[in-house]
Amino acid sequence: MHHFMLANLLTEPVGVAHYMAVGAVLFVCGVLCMALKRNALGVLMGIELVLNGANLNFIAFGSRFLRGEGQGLGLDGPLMALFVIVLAAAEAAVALAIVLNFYNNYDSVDIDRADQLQG
Amino acid sequence: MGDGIYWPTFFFLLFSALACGFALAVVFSRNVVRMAFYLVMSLASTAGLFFLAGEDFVGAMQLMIYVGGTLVLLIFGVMLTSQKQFVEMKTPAGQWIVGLVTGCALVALLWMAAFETPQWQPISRAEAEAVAVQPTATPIGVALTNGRVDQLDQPDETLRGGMSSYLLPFEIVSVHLLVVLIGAAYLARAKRRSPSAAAPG
Amino acid sequence: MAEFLANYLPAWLAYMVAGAIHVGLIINLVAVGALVFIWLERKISGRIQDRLGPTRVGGKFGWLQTLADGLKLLTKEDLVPGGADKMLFRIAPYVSFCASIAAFLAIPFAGGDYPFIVQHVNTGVFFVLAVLGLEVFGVILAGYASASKWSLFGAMREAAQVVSYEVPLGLCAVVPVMLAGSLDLVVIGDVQQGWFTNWLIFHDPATFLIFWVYFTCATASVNRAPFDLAEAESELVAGFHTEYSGLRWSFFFMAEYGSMFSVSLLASILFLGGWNGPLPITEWLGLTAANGDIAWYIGQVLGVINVIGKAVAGVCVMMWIRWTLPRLRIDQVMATCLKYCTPLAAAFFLGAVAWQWSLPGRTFFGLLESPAELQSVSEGWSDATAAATDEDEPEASEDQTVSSEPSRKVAAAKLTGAAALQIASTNLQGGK
Amino acid sequence: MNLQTIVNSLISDTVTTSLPLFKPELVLCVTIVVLLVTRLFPGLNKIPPFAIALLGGIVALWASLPAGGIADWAKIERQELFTGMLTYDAVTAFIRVFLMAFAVLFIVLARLTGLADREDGQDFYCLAFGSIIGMCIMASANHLLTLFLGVEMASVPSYVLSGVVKGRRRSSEAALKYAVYGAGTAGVMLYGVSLLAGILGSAHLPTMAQQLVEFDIAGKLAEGDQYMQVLVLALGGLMLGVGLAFKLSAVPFHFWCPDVFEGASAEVDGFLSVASKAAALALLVRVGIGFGHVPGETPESVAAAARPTATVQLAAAAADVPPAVRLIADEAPVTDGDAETADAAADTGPLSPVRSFFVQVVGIVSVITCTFGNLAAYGQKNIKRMLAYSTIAHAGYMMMPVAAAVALVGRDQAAAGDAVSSMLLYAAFYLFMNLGAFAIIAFLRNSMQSEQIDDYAGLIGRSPLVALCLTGILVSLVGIPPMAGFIGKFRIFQSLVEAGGPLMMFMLVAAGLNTAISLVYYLRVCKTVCIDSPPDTSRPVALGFFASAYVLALSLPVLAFGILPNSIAQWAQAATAGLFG
Repeated sequence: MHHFMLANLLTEPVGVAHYMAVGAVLFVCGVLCMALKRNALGVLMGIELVLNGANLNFIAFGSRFLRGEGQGLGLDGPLMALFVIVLAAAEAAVALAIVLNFYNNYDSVDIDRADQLQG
Repeated sequence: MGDGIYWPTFFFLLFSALACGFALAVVFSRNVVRMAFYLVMSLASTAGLFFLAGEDFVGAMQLMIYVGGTLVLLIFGVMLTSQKQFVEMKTPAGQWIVGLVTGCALVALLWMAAFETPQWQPISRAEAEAVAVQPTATPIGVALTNGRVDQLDQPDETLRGGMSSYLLPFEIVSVHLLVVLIGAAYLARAKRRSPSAAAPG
Repeated sequence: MAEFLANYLPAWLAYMVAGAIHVGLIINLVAVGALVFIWLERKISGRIQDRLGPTRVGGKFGWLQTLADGLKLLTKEDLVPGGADKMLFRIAPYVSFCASIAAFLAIPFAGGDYPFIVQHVNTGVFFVLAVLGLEVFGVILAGYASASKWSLFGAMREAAQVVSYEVPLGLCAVVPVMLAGSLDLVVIGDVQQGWFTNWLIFHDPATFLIFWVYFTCATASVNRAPFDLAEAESELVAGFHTEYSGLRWSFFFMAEYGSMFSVSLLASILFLGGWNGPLPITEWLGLTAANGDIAWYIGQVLGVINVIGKAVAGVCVMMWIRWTLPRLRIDQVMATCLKYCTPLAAAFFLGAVAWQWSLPGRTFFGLLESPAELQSVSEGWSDATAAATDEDEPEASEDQTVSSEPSRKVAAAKLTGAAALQIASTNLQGGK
Repeated sequence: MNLQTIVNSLISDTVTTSLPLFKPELVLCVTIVVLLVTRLFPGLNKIPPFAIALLGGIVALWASLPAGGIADWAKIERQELFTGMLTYDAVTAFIRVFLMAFAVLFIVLARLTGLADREDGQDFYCLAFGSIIGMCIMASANHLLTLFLGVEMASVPSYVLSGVVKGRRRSSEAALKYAVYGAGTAGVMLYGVSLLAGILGSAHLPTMAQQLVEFDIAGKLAEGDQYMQVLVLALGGLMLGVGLAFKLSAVPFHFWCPDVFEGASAEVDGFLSVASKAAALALLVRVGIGFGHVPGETPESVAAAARPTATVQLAAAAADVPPAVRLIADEAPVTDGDAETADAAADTGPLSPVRSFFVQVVGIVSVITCTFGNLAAYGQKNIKRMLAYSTIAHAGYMMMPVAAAVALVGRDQAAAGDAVSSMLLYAAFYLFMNLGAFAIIAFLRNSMQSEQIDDYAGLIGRSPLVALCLTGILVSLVGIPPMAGFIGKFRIFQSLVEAGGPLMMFMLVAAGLNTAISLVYYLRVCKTVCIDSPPDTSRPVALGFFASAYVLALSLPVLAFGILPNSIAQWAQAATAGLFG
């Protein structure tokens, strides 16, 4: 068992686990946003948080400062993070266009108003 | 440098507190504009964490594309739709409780998993200080154009074979961006014809 | 600096003191810069309009006028509109100001082995461009939080404009990066040593032309006339800062002048030789590290004067433009970006590549030999293209490839966003 | 070996090996660019976009055919393209031919129904092609990045496609739901991907499988205090599964499907239900093989190596030292005589825990998906909504052989290949059945402005051809002989029997019961179409010549393959023969 000691909180380096802990918070916050927000744009913001939680993981797994040389994902980490950033931009552009289209048709961005399709 | 404060850890704590704090603020804020602002702060702090992990290039990209591009886009969307009744929307309390309980459980699980996996634990301070600072853009650029500089210093031979170059994703993503651009433009622009003529379906 | 201080102080205190000094210097630079620039702007505008400009406060040239204005602003009441989102309204100026200042963190003022720079970032160009792009958030938040339609319109225009103009701006910045083979601003500055013929603006016809594209885009991205649609006082009262007064209002102004200064600094480092004067005077006078610390220090200070002088000249040109050209319409602004600047930047980028490919090691002026630093890069370039299996020099070719590729993607990603924004904004114009 | 040589070898590898095998995708990319460029220039914009798109699609289809002709699947060897980003084998090639053929049929359909009108035709074709490129990448993904990239590239344009009729409220609602749920599940999937990459230290699927062997799940579980690492692995796998389940519209991530299908236009429904699903199934196969099978591993070698390695593993685990790299194939030479003992020994390979996890999750999800889809299809009044639930049910059917294949990998690789081939075969039939059904719905919508099942009453009197074709397709969807659907289902059941075991038997029973359940609602539509009397307000249904030809061209194969399935079944079998090796 490896415990995070409060005693050496400031004098020792952090590890991948600490980054993952932050990533987990971002991820869960994002999931909660997706689940709880009624505003479509709020949901999109949740998605951005989720993607960033994953990105933080990728960066942590790839970083030489956190795991030492030659360990972990290596360059794959930052490269995947880079691609995720670009793909997220693309996704956000389309999602936003769709939300605006919805807004034009419904005069609302309330996800719960999207209820014409039920059966 | 002695045994004093290890500054990267100090800044890690600072940035992670900011990132997590603002992420929570996004969840708990009801005003969508403030949510957007908190999100900006959270993602900018994440970029700070990237810098701390030694990934300057990705950090700068995060600031440039994500914070400077994607989120401006989102905020733009917020403003286009910011009528009074949508700025603040309430979620029923029952959903909140269920969501929070599940969320806390998931965080606890992920934290336990992170802190109990041996290979994810911190290296010692001496080791961390011995890690050489290298340019970050060069290896990434080479990997995007078909080569891996880290292939040579990977001690584990089984892992060496799996070090792919990222030429294909890099090129194909440009096609993707083009297609997505067409799609977004198609949806966002005004209709070209009268509505009566079209509308099959 | 921290290492130097650590001889006299405990390590942690040394870091803090060094940090404080750096930050203090930068804030000073921005604040004093703003002070000077506002005075300069009044003088320049006055002269352009055949007036004298301020003459009273502080002697013949009225050089204390800004200080007097600043004191007046300090005493003004800090108003917050009734319907405003108070928290965002209060925070917005600081967001703008912080982003504007943060860009200076990675801008070197003198190069060499011990550059004058707050934090040596090896992806400096991207860092500066990225941080400059964050200033827009302050404006957007201000525009929304003011609860005023003028402010909101100003903010929306700013959002569309700034995000769009970052695309050509990034494309232009890539050219010096490609020629120098590094994203590091210190390296880019240092390769331009020697005569002014070594400046990257004079490297080849394409770089000469792309400098002007850069300057246009920089003017637009810091929201200056003729692209100052966000404040457009003839139509939007004062745009995004309509509702601001007093100190908060002055923060916006400091941010604006700070950004003008930083894009001009960037222009001078990327294209105009940075801290290297037109003639290699420091070398003639022997002000180099080889002749001792003091000589080196004087040389560096000369470099600082050089780079700041060029940047101030850039700012003056922006002012000159402001008082000369009429303001564009929003659709003209967007068309300038997407229809002209972006394709031109891409074409000149290809032009620079072609030059480097066909005439490696040559510069524009009478096809001189380019400086040694640039030559090594161009040799690496031809290595990579010929796919030669030369064992000695893998480094240079790597650097070469680095520079252009990732930024191309950035440009593409930004373009996606920008175009969507533009479409959305045109929709808005139609809808209103 | 220095860096320069590495770079040079990689470049030559890309140009000589990878790009020629990537031709169909390249053709589509070029078509997209050509479509955009012709719009820009005054002279060129007279060329109808449909012609360019059709030409591009046909060239891509031609380029995707195997070198030695359509029947020449067995000669294709497994290869890694682009230094491990993609894998190219006969299954990839088969799915790619499938997708390209679908692309051609789809753009023809969109043209015939008028969905891709003249002004915005370029946009529509570009989106469809962009999505198809993403699906090709999904089908050949060999790396976690290409996996995610493929899913994104396939999904994002299809969000727009589902909202392609801009002014309609339902259409925009469908697009919104699809985009929000799709982006959300993609995010969760990415997080799972990051966990998997982090714990296994690689993002390249075959390398990850090797790392999994080293990871020694059984040993870690036995050890007790290391279960957290296994938990991370399982969590990552499940989150990856969320994204896959969304693309497959498997329960519990199916909720978008009926709404999106009802809101989007019928042509796009065909796109989502056929192409998108086939790509997702191919990706499921890739993931199943990627994590459940080390290249070069055979049951015989595992059985031979089982005893020594087990002790090594235990010793290593006890000493808390990562076990040395073991290339199993090198340790034990393959001998034919061992085959029977390997069969008897069941699945003992080091990856068997991964396989059983995969099989159980996929198996149970497939049963639930199938049952849910069929039960919910009852009582639907809108034909698109009913077919949406039918699509969910069929996703369940088609997931079953994938589970069976992974269950068989450790015992009998030829049978595992056969199981995958039954999935491919069903997917091929499904193309004709579902695209045909949605094409008919689209044509009927154009002529009678309705998609309600009740309005189809007495269709036989108004348009006998369409009614007969629709009936044939529905009968085939149930899986009644002599239609193609029967052959497909039969082969799937066969692979389940082959795999054996209680779970497979349970799946078999569930699938059988489901077929019986589905009979009722499909035949109810057939009855409405053929027997019920038409309502008084009925208008004549007139399909043009091309539309009728198109419907016939899709319906006839459903019957033809039902009677003579041999050629296509042989292709599928040949394509999967070398899948595991």
